[in-house]
Amino acid sequence: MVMNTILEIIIIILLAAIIGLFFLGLSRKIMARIHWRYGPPIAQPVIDIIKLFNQTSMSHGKLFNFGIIFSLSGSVVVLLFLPLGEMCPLSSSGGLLVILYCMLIAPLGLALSGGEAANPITSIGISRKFLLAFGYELPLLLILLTVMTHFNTISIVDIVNMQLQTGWSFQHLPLLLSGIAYILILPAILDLRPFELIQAPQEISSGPMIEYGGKFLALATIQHAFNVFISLSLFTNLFLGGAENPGYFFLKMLIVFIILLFVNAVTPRFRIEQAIKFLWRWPALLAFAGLIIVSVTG
Amino acid sequence: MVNPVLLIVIPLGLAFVVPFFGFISKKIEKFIPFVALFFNLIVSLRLFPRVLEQPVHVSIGGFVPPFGINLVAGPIGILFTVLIALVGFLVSIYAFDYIKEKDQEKYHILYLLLLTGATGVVLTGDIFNLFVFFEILCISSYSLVAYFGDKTSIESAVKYLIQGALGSCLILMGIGLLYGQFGTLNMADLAGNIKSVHSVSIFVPLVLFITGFGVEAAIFPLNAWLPDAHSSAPSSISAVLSGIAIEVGLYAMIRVVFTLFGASSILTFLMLLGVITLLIGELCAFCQENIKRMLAYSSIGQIGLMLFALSIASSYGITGGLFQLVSHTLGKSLLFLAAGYMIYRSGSMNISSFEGMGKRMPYTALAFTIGAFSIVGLPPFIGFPGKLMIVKAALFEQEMLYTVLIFFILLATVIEGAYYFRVVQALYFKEEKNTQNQKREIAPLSILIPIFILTGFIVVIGIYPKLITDVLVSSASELLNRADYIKSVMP
Amino acid sequence: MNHTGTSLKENLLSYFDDILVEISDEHRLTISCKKDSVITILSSLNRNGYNHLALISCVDWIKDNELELVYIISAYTEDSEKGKMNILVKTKIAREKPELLTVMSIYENAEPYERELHELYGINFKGHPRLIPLLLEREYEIPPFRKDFDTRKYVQDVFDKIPFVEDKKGRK
Amino acid sequence: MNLIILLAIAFGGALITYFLGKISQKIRDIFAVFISLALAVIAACFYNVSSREIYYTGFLDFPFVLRVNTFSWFFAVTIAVIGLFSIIFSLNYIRKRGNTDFYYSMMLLVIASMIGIVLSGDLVSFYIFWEIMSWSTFLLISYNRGPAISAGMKYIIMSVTGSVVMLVGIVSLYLHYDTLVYTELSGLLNNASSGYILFIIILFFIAFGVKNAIWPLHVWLPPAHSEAPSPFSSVLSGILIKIGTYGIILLIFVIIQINVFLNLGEGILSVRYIISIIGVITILIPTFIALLQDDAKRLLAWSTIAQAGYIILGIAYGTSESVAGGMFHFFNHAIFKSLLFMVVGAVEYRTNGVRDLNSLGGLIKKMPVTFIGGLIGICGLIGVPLTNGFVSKWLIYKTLILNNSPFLAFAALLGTWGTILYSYKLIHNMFLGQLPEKYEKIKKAPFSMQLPIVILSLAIIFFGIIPGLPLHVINSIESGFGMEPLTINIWGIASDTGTINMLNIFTAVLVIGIMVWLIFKVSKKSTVIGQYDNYAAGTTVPKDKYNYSVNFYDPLCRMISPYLKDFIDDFYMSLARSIKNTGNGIRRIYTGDVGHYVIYIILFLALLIFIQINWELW
Amino acid sequence: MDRNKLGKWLQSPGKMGQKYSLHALYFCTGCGIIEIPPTITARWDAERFGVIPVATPRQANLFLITGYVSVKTLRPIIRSYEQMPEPKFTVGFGSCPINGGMYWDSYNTIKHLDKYIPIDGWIAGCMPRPEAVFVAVTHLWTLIDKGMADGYKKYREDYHYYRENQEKILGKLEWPPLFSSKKM
Repeated sequence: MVMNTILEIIIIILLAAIIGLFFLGLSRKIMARIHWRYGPPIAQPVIDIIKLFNQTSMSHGKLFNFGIIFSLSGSVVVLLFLPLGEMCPLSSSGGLLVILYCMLIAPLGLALSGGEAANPITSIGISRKFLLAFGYELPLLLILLTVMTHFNTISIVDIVNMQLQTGWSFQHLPLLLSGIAYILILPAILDLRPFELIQAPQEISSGPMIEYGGKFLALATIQHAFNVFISLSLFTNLFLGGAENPGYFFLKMLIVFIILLFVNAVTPRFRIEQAIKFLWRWPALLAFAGLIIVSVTG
Repeated sequence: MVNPVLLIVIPLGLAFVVPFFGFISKKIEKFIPFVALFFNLIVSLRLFPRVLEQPVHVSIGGFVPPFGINLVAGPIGILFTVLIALVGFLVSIYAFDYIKEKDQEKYHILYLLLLTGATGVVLTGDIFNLFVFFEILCISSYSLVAYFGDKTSIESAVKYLIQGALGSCLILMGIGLLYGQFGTLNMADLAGNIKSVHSVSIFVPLVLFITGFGVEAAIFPLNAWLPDAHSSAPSSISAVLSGIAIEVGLYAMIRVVFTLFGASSILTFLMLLGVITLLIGELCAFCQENIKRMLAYSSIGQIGLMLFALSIASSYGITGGLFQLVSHTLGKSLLFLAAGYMIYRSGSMNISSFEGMGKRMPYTALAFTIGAFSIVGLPPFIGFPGKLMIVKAALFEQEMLYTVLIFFILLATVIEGAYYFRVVQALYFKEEKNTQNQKREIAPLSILIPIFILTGFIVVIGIYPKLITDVLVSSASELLNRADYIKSVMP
Repeated sequence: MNHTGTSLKENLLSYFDDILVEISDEHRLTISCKKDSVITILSSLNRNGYNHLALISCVDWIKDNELELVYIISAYTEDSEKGKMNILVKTKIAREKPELLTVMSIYENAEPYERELHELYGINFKGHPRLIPLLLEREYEIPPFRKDFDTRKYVQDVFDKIPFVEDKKGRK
Repeated sequence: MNLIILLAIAFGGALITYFLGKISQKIRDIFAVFISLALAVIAACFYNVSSREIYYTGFLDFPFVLRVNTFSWFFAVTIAVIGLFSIIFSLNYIRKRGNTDFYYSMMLLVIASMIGIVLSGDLVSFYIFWEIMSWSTFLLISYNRGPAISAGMKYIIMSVTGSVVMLVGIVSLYLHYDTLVYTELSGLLNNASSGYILFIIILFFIAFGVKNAIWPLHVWLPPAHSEAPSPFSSVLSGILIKIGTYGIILLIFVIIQINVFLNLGEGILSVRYIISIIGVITILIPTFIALLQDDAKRLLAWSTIAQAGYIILGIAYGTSESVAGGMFHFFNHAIFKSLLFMVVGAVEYRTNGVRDLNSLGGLIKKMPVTFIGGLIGICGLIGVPLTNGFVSKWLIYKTLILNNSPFLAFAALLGTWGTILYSYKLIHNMFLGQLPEKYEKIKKAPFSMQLPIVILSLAIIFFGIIPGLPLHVINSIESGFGMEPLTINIWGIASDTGTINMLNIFTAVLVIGIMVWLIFKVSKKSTVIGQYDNYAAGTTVPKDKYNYSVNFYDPLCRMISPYLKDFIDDFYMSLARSIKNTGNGIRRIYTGDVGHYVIYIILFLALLIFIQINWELW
Repeated sequence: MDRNKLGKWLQSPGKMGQKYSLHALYFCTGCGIIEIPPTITARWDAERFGVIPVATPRQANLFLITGYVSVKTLRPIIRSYEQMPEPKFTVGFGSCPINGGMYWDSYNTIKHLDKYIPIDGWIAGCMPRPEAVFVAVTHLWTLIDKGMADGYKKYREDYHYYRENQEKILGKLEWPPLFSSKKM
C-alpha cells in the first residue's frame, strides 16, 4: 500500500510541475497574442529555469536559503492533499482546513527570505503580499465555509465524490454565488494583473524577489507554477466537479485560467487600498450571501 | 479573686497619681500608663475564661442591683476591655518616643482618663453610670485632640467639643425622660419595664440616645467632627480615637438599642444609615491628599460597615459586625501608628511626601501595607474573614434589599482598595523626590514593638480566625436575647 | 510701446542713477547696471510684482576679459500685459576672480542656477549656503564653459591616457 | 508526598528567597531556581494520582480541601514549568535592576498562589489563593515604576471588583447548599432554577472574565503586559490569563455539569451561544487592534487577548472536540506566548529597553538563537501545520463547521489571518531588514535566556508533531467531566468526520524539504554577501537610512484605525472620573463651619421624630 | 525544432539556456533607450528571442548599454554590472559607447566604454533600429555557442585593471572591490 502512495506522490508532483510550467508558458503566449505579437515559445519557462540553474547567485545568509526551500516544500506539500482524479495520497491525514493552513507556508517562507534580504523594497513587497492575502482571505474563508457547510464535511475527497453523484456544485444557488466570488478573487491568489501588486516590476521591481539570483529565482518560478496549479485545481475540485479523468480535469483548469488571462491582459494594476476595498466589497458580499443561504436552508 | 471593678479603679487612681510621680522625676511619668494598662490587660485576660460561662456581676457598695451601681462583665464587655487594654498598652509604648514635649503630664493623665472612660462605658450596667464614663471619655478626647496647641488642632478640638457636648446633653435628656417614667437607672430593670417602643414616651428617649451616641460613633450626618479631630490630633491619640473611641460609641448605641429598648424596626433605618455612611466615607477618602484625613474618612466608612452588619439582627450579622470591629481596631490603629511615624520622619502629611518611603523605612512601610491590605479585606489578613462573614450575614436574609446593599458595600470596598493601593504604590514604586536623606533609618525600638505586635495579630487572626470567633458568638447571643440578660442581672 | 514697460522704465530711472534701461521690443526690457546694485534692482522688481526668476545665464567676453551675468525676470500675474513682460538685468564682472553676492535672499530658486554657474564658469557666489558641484563628476582647473578651456586637449590628456585593458595586461 | 507539603514548599520558598536575598544574590538565585524546579518535579509526579485531603482549619468552619486529578495536574504542571522557565530567564534580566529580592519573592508567590488555586478543592481556598495571586501580581506589575504604576492600579481595581463579585457568588452558593467542596457541590445545582444558575454564571463569569481578559473586561491587559518586566509578563500572559480559563472550566464542567450548562436557554439565546459570541468578539477586535500597535509587548498583549478568545470559544461551545481544542490551545498558548515574551525580553535586554518596532531591525545577524525561538513561536501562534497551535485550532474549527455554526468559524478563521499579519510584523521589524548602526556591536542573548527559549521552541515542535500526548491527558480530563472522549492516536485525531495525522504531514514535509534542499545544494554554490551589497537602483546603500519597515501595514491601518478606537477603555475612564467627581461633590458637605454640623445633628433628630409621628414606622 | 538543434540542446543545456532566455536589465543609460520599447512590444517582439526586460540586475544576464555614457552614469553602470550574476553579457548600443561617437571630444562623456567594463557585442549606428538589435542578439547566440562571449570571465581575471581604470575616471568608488585582487 505504501509503495503505490509513493508512486502516486511522484506522479502528482511531476504532473503538477509539467502542467504548472505549461500554464505559465501558455499564459505568456496568450498575453503576447493579445498584444498582437508573436510571443515566446511555450517552453520558455523551462528554458528560463535551466538558464537560472546555470547562473551563479548571491545569497544573504542561511535564512535566505531556508526561506525559499520552506516556501517551495510548503507548496509541494499542499499539492499532496489535493485529489487529482482518484489519486489523493495524503487526503486521509488532513482535510480542507489543512490545505488552507498549508497554503499559508509558501508566502511565509518567501516573506522570511525576503526579509533577510535586508532591502526596503522587499519589506514593502512583503507587507503588500500579506495585505493582499488578508484581503482575499476574507471572501475565500466565506466561500470555503459555504462549501463545507453545504456538503457538511471538511474533507475535500468527500466533496469531490458528492459532486460526482449530484453533478457540479454550480447548480445550487449558494454555491453559484460563492463560485462567482471565487473567480473574482482568483486573480489575487494567482498574482495576475488587476492584483499583481506583489511583483509589480515597474513600481517595486519584483517586490520580495528583488534579491533572487540564479537558483533562487528558478525555485521561485517553480513555486509560482505549483501555486498556479494548486489554486486552479482547488477551484475545479470545489466547484467544477473535480476530475473524472485527468485530461478533462486539466481542460477545465485551462478554461478558467484563460478567462483570468483575458482579464489580466487588459486591466491596469490596483493600488493596495483599492485592492483591499474591492476584495472586501463585491466578492465578500456574494460569498456572505451564499453562506447565509446555506446556513438558512441548512 | 479578680474583681472587674479593678479594671476601672486602678487606671483612674493611677491617672491622678501621675503628677505626684512628676515631682520625683519627669521621666517616670511615661511609664505609668504603661503599667496601668498592662495591669488592665492581665486582669481582663484572667477574667476571660470565667466570663465565657456566665457574666460576672459586681454591685458597688453592696446595694442590690436595681438601686446601686453595678458592673456587668459579659462576653462583649470583656471583649471590648481586652481590645481597649491591648491597643491602649501598645499606644502607650508608642508614646515613649513619640511624645517629646517637656511637660507630658497633661498627656498621660488625659490618656489614662480616656481609657478608663472607655472601659467604664463598656462594663457598666447602669445607664447613668454609662453617661458618666461616656462623658469622661469624650472630655479627655476633646482636650487630647488639642494637645499640640497649634491653631488647627485647637479649632478642630473646639468643633469636636461643641458637637460632643450637644450629643451628651441629648443623652442626658433621654436618661432624664426614662428615669422620670420608670424611676430606675439600672439597665436590666429598665429593659424589664419597657414593653414596646411604639408609645411616644418610649420612642423619644430611643431617638435621643441614638443621636447622642451617634455623634460619638460618627454616623453619617453626625460625624462632621471626625476628619478634623483625627487629622490634627497627635498620631498616637488619633490611633486610640479611631481604634477605640468611635467603637465604644457604637457599642453604647448598640447596647442601648438592643438590650435597653429591644427595638427591631428601627434597625432597617440604621442599616440604610450604615450603608450611606460607608459610601460617603469611602468617596470622601478617595479624593484626599492628606494621609491622616484619608485614614479618618476611611474610619467613617468602616464604622458605616460595622453599623450595617450589627443592624442585621441575626447572630451571623452581629458576629460579622463584631469581627469587623476587631479587625478595624487592630488595622486602623496600626495604620495610624505607622503613618504617624512616617509623617514624623518625612515632615509633611500629604501622600506625595510618602514616595520612596519603602526604601527609607522598610519595616514601617511593610506594616502600613499589611494594615492597608487587611482593611481592604484581602485574604491572608484579618479583614477578609470579616468581609466574608458580613456578606454571609447579608445574603442569609434572602431579601432583595440585602443583595442590593451588598453590591453597594462591595463597590465601596473597591473604592477603598483604590485609595489604599495608591498609597502603597507611592510607598514602594515611586522615586524619592528630595534625595538628600536617602539613608535607611530604622525606627526606634519603642515605635517598632507596637507595630510588629499589631501586624502579628492581624496576620495570625487572619489565618486562624477561630481564636476570637467563639467569643464573638457568645457576645452576639448576649446582645440578641435580651430576656436572659435581664434575668441574670435582676435577682 | 506698451505703457507698462515705459512706466516701469520711468520709475526705475527715477530711483537708480547709473543704470541704462532700454526697451528692445514689445515685451522685453533690459537693464544693465553695476555689480553691486544688482541686489537692490532685483528686490525692487520683486516688490512690484516681478516675482519669478526664470534663469541666470552667463556670457564669457574673453576679449574684454569680463563675464556678463544675465538675470531673466518675469511675473506670475493674471493681467496679461504685465505677465508677458520679460526683464533682463545684465551686469559685468571681472574674469580673473569672479565674485558676486547671491540673490537667493530675493529669489529662492536661484540656488541651482548659481551652483551651475559656479561649477561651469567658476563664479564664486558669496553667501550661498551650498556651493557644491551640481552636474559634473570630476574636478577641472579651468571651468569647462570658459572659452579658454580646450576640450580636445583635455580629452587627450584624460581619456586617451587611460590604457585599454589588453595593452595594460600585455605590457605588465 | 501529599499536597500540603507542595504548597508549603511553594509559599515557604517565596518567603525564604526574600530573606536569602539579604545575604547574597547568588544563593538567592540558585535557591529560586531550585524551588521552582522542585515545584515542577513534584507537580509532575502527581500524574494520574487523584487524591483528596481535607483539613478543618479554624477558618470560620469552612473545610480547607486540597485535591488533585488529571484536570488540576494538567494546569499545575503548565504553571510550574512556565514559572521555572521564566525564573531562569529572569536570572540575567533582573540582575542589573533595583530590589531584586522583592521581584523573586513576588514571582515565587504568584506561582505558588496559582498552584494553590489549581490544587484547591473548595471555593473558599480557591478564593483565598485567587486574592493572594491578584495582589502579588499587582505588586509585580507596578515593579517597573513610571507608567507601570497606572497599569498596576488599573489591574488591581478590575481584579478586586471581579473577586468581590465572585465572593458574593461563593457566599450565595454556600448559603443555598451549605457546602463549597467541589465534589459535593457538583451534583446539587442540577435541580436549581435556571434563573439562579444564570445569576451564578454571570457573577463567576465577571470574575473569570476580568482575569481572562474577555472582551469587555480586557482593558487592564495591554498596559499591564507592556509595563510589567518581561519575564513576569511571560508568566502573566502565559499562565495567569489561563487561571481565568481554569475557573470557567471549573464553573461549567465541575460545578454546573456540562449537560445542565448546555440546555440553559434555547437556540440563539442559549448561554453557550452567547459566551461563544463573546469569545468570537474577543478574537476579532483585539486582533485588529494588535495590527496597529508599534510597541512589541503591547502587540503581544493584544494578541494574548485574541488567543484567550479562542480558548473561551472552544470551551463554551460545549462539544467534546471543541473543549479538547480549547484546553489544548490553553496549553499551547502558554508555551508559545511565554516564548514570544522571552524573545522580546531578550531583545529588550540587549538593546537596553528598546521595544519600539519601528527602530529595531536586522537583529538576526546578532541574535540568531533568539530569532529561531521567535520564528517557531510565531509559527505556533499562527498555527503552521507542524506546530502545536495548528492541532488545537483545527479541533475548534472542525466542530464549529460540522455543528453548523459557520459564522463563528468564519470570525475565528479571520482572527487567525489577523494573527499571521501581526506576528509576521513582530518578527520582521525586530529581526529582519537592515541592522541599524547603533546595534552593530550588541552580543547574543546570555545562556540563561537562551536555555528557556530553546526548550520552549522544541516543545512547540514536539507537541506539534506528537499531539497525542497532551490530547491523551485532555481525554482523561474530559472523561472525568463525563463527556465522551475523542478517538485519538499518538500522531493526531482519527475520528470519522475528519482526521489529521501529523506523522504523514511531518514525513511529507521532511522528504520534500530534503528533496528541495538537495536541488538547492546541487546547483551552483552561491556567494554570501552582506547587507550593504544590495540593489539600490545603481547607487550604494545609504547607512541607517534604508529601513522601510516603519509602520508595516500602513494602508490597512489607515483603513481600519478609525473604527477601532477603544471605546471600552474610555467608558471605564469616564466611570472612574465620575466617581472622583461625586467624591469631590460629597466632600462639600463637611463645610468646616461648626454651625452647619450642629444643624445637621438637630435635623437628624427632627427627621427621626417626624418619620415616627407621620408613618408610625417603628 | 530540428534534430541537430535538439542534439545541441541535450549536450550543453547551459549554453542553450543562456542563448534562448536573455533577460535584459531594464536600465536606461543614454539616448538609445527610446529604441527599446518598440523592440520589446508588439511591432518587433523581442520576446520571441527570449529577451525579456527585467527590473533588477540580480535577475538579468544581458546588459544593454544604449547611447552615450556620461561620466556620472558610468558609476551606476559599473555598480549594476557588478551586481549581475556570473554568465552575463553586455551589448554596446550605438557608436557613442564604441569610441565616444559624436561626443568624441566632450569632456563629460566616456569614450571607449570597454576600458571600464567588458563589452561582448557592439551595434554600430547612431541609434540602430530594432532589427539591428535582433541581429546583435542572434550574433550573441553564435558567440555564446563558440564560447567567445566571455566578457564576464575577462572582468573576473583582469578585475584589478578594470578597477584601476574606473578609479582613474571616477575617483574613489564607495563599494568594496568585487573580487579580492589575487594578482598585484
